[in-house]
Amino acid sequence: MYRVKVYVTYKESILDPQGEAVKTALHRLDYQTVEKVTVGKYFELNIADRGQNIDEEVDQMCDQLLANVNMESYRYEIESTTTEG
Amino acid sequence: MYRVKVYVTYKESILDPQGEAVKTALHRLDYQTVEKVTVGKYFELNIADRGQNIDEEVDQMCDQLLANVNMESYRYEIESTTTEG
Amino acid sequence: MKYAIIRFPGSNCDWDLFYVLRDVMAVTPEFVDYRETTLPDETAAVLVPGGFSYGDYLRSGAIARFSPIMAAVKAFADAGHPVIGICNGFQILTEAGLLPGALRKNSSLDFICKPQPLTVTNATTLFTHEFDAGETVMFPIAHGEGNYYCDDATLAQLKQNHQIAFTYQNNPNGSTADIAGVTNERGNVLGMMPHPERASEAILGGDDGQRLFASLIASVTAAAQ
Amino acid sequence: MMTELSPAEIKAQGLYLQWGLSEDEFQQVEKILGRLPNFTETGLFAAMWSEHCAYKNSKPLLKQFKTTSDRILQGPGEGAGVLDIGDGQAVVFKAESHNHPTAVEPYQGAATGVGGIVRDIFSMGARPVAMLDSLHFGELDDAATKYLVDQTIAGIGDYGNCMGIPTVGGETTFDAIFKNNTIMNAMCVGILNVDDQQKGAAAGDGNSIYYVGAKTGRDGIQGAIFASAEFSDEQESQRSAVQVGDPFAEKQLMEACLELIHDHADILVGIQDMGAAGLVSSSAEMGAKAGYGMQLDLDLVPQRESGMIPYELMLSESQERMLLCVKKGHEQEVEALFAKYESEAVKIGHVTAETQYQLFHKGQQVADVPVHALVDEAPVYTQPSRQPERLKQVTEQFEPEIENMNDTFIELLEQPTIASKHAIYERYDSQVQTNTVVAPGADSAVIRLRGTNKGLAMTTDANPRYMYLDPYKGGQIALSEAARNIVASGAQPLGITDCLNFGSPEDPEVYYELQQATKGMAEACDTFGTPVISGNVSLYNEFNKQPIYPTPMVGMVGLIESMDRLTTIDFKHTGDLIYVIGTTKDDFNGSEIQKMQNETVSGQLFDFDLQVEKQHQDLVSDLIDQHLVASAHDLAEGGLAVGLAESSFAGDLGVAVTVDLPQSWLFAETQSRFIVSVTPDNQAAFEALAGDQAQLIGTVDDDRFAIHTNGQSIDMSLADAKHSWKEALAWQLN
Ligand SMILES: Nc1ncnc2c1ncn2[C@@H]1O[C@H](COP(=O)(O)OP(=O)(O)O)[C@@H](O)[C@H]1O
Ligand SMILES: [Mg+2]
Repeated sequence: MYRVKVYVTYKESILDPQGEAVKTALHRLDYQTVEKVTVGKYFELNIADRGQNIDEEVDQMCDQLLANVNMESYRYEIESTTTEG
Repeated sequence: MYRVKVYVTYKESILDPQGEAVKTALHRLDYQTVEKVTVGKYFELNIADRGQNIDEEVDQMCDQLLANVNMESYRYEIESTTTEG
Repeated sequence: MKYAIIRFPGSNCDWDLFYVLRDVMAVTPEFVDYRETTLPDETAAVLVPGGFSYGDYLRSGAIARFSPIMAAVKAFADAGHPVIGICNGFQILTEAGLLPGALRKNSSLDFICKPQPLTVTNATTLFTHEFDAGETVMFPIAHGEGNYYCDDATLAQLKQNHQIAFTYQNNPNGSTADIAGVTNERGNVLGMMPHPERASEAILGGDDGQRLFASLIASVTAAAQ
Repeated sequence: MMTELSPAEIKAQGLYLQWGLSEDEFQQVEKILGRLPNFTETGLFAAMWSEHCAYKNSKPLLKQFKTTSDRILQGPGEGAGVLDIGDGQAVVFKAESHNHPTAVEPYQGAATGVGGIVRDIFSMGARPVAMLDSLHFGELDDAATKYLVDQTIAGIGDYGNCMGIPTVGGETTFDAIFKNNTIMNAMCVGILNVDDQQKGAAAGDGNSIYYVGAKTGRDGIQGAIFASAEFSDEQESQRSAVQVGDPFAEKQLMEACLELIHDHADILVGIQDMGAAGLVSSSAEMGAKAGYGMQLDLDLVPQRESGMIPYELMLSESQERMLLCVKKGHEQEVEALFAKYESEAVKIGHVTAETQYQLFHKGQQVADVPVHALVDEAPVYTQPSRQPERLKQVTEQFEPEIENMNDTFIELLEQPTIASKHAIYERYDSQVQTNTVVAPGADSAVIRLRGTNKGLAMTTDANPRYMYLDPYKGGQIALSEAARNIVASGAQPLGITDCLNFGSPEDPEVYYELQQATKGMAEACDTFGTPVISGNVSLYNEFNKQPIYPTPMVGMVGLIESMDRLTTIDFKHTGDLIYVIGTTKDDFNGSEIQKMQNETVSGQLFDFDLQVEKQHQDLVSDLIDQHLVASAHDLAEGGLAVGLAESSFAGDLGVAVTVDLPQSWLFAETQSRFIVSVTPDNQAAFEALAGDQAQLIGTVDDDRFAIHTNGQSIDMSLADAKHSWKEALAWQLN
């Protein structure tokens, strides 16, 4: 089995209103050291190992569904576990 | 400066409607290998190094704001960069 | 001639559109289930209603766009027939690539429901020719993710091709260039966040929306002749 | 994971006490069964006999309420009450509290509160057409309260918006007393074709029991018990798992249930939602109501988590679930229908002729109790009652201190309880379904009844401050204010639902408040001819033994027989005459201005006369019948000055008013008053009908807002006043 972690965030150039809001809230709580906050989505997937090309498969899932590539970028980490899928 | 990554997900027993929806959608797109999906939040923070106890600081931020400890759990990674904050 | 209203799981402005078309505009609407693979015979226009398809749980419109019916909608649009997406419908059409850009969370991060003054930026489209260019119309908005985004190059194109149909006068959600509604390059697909179907009867506070439907009906009637 | 104690251990260790069953109650269970209850059975009784399910402390009080009218199709006792509105249609409504969950986890607590009340409505066969919410928060002076407010609003909005049910009204007040005890009440209104009306009953030996909707998890276990206990600092941590709402699943479930009810009425015997105390309360109630027993196989219950024990399965309050009783032999029809909506339908048991309630798990019988014992035999208590000291003291009327009328007026307009609530209601979709004729921001919301020339007006009202000073008169006033709002919009009151939000009934002073409030409400119901068709009781709203102000919420619905009666609060044209109906006195105790200047309310509440109230409402109704008023608005918090301002702001027109009153009286909250505007053409006819019940006080103006008194005047630009009122709350929420 694979354990896959996917991170989706807005592209650099896009204003992230959620990140701004979190930053302001942290400042209000007196965490003045916080200089920048980005908020994104985080997916954990358990994927059965069926001999597929797992990199390609995850890449496609991200492209098609998990991220909107017009405005978001993604990255992922794949970890193969011993348990058979 | 520190670069901090925070991952927030629902606790085990809490219903995750988003995760269910994404799993169903992936199945419909014929990714039958996907067995489980959890959807969480992902934060990237830049925090200035002011000699504070960074672990404690991040922990508190998570407790107070970034996660809702009634139903979410969190973990984080702290990376110290050379650039001065 | 039929006006096909596509229903996804979670659509909730489907009946609102139906009633306006049937009771106010006196044309024939027909619901089309998302699992269908073809549009009804004699479909003259496709309308994608508002709501929360699949709960909008990933991104609004992201899951709905893979529904079986979407291939037929795309083919219909590619053939030059009119397709309009309102609110969640707009989100679905952008996710499906039928319209440029994408919709983000409102800049306030809150859902906003209130009437909005809009400027009719292009009064020559299939959907807007009953308006006057530059005219102010009042349509309500009701969305949490209506903050239109496109990159600079796309924006330049939108402007050059007159694809911006409506703009907000008091940008409520942070949309790029105040965009409230855009068409595709060919002009036969319109997406807009504001709800014309909620502004089509005086008793509900205004009837500017009627002219959008009247434009559409006149366009398809003319095309049929 | 929970370990199941043996019957003897339960008794020895007193486990039932932790679950809220008293010593006496446990003995009663033992007597009913003729043996010691096992672990599961103890849990079933603890839940079913909790205040939340059994109303054991409030039943005697609720008996005072009028529950008859010639329109009633269903009174209290089902998911929601039903009133005939003609043309083969009925209106269905109910309100529910979700105070404790909202205090713990505001977003999900509020969201699931909405989800729960919506299920009550569609379980009757009705399509939900409107939501209202009544919210009472602490003062907006700390970040925690602001966050709580923000998340509560977000939760209500996200759930209702996604369901496609417009949230058309409600109320929001702020007072320190609610700091650790938020009040979140949600009301849902539905429309029913009379032929589709359902009951939550499981009858007919061998008929199938169906579980439909979301899977069961460990969420909200002991929710009903938890709602029947007080909060304190020490308890902060021991809270059962939060329930997460899934409005999309509920929307699918609703559509499936409505299709079943509408198109398959012949096979559906009964339907009920799984609310408080989840599976046990829905199934036991359905059996008991019909006079049947049932057998359920818990292994068949769809489960989200592994290793759940019967106790957990029966008491879980996972959301978005319903229970159906379906005629034997029609299983496939039901399963196919739910599959169409991608919603699960699983047969988990069947109805039995003997009235035993029997549960099986992993091949073992885990409960065998008489169904009526669970549902109908909970003890009923009349608690000792004692008049609180504060109500005995004779005090003087509060007299506001006013240096500058303009400043005081602006300060009042900026009080969060008075300021515009647009920052709240704009986060709700108030227009989906395209029937909203009067959106939030007026006295009552109004929706049209499509296909007819009729409309429904609806409002929620509670005034905790009046209640605190005098629960009896306060109860009368809460109802009167609701009726006043309904009448001002051109409707006739049809009936009410209520949520009784109080402290612990075991505190004699709180019990006294409950008695007095319900007595006042009951009398007012008689006066207005409005039966109580449904409601909810939320007790134990206390923090560290400090109860909230008594807060009975009244949700009232009225019928507009013909839409040409529709009347709105906004001034229509410059030069129209402004009249005030009713007299104004120096009534300041419990008022907004007392609260503003003293930070709290005190003293004896002012006089109130139900008969005068009724007379004035009847007059307004007659004036509307004769089409003699251009606008009508009731006077409530903030008095005449604020009432005039609200009609001004709504119409964007000013006033030029002169009253022969002391300056401070502009802020007095004397009840039973309205302001109406009248076009000059109608002056003679209006005055002939109104006689001396109405006084001409001025005219509608353009852009000045001026009220002259015996002392100083309020005199300012309309725009300045409106700006203060409109932006104050948004600003304080930030
Ligand atoms: N929580 C809320 N949700 C929806 N609408 C609200 C809420 N709070 C207040 N409103 C709306 O704001 C307006 C003013 O409320 P309120 O001052 O309580 O009115 P009134 O005193 O006439 O009963 C009403 O239209 C009411 O429906
Ligand atoms: Mg009012």
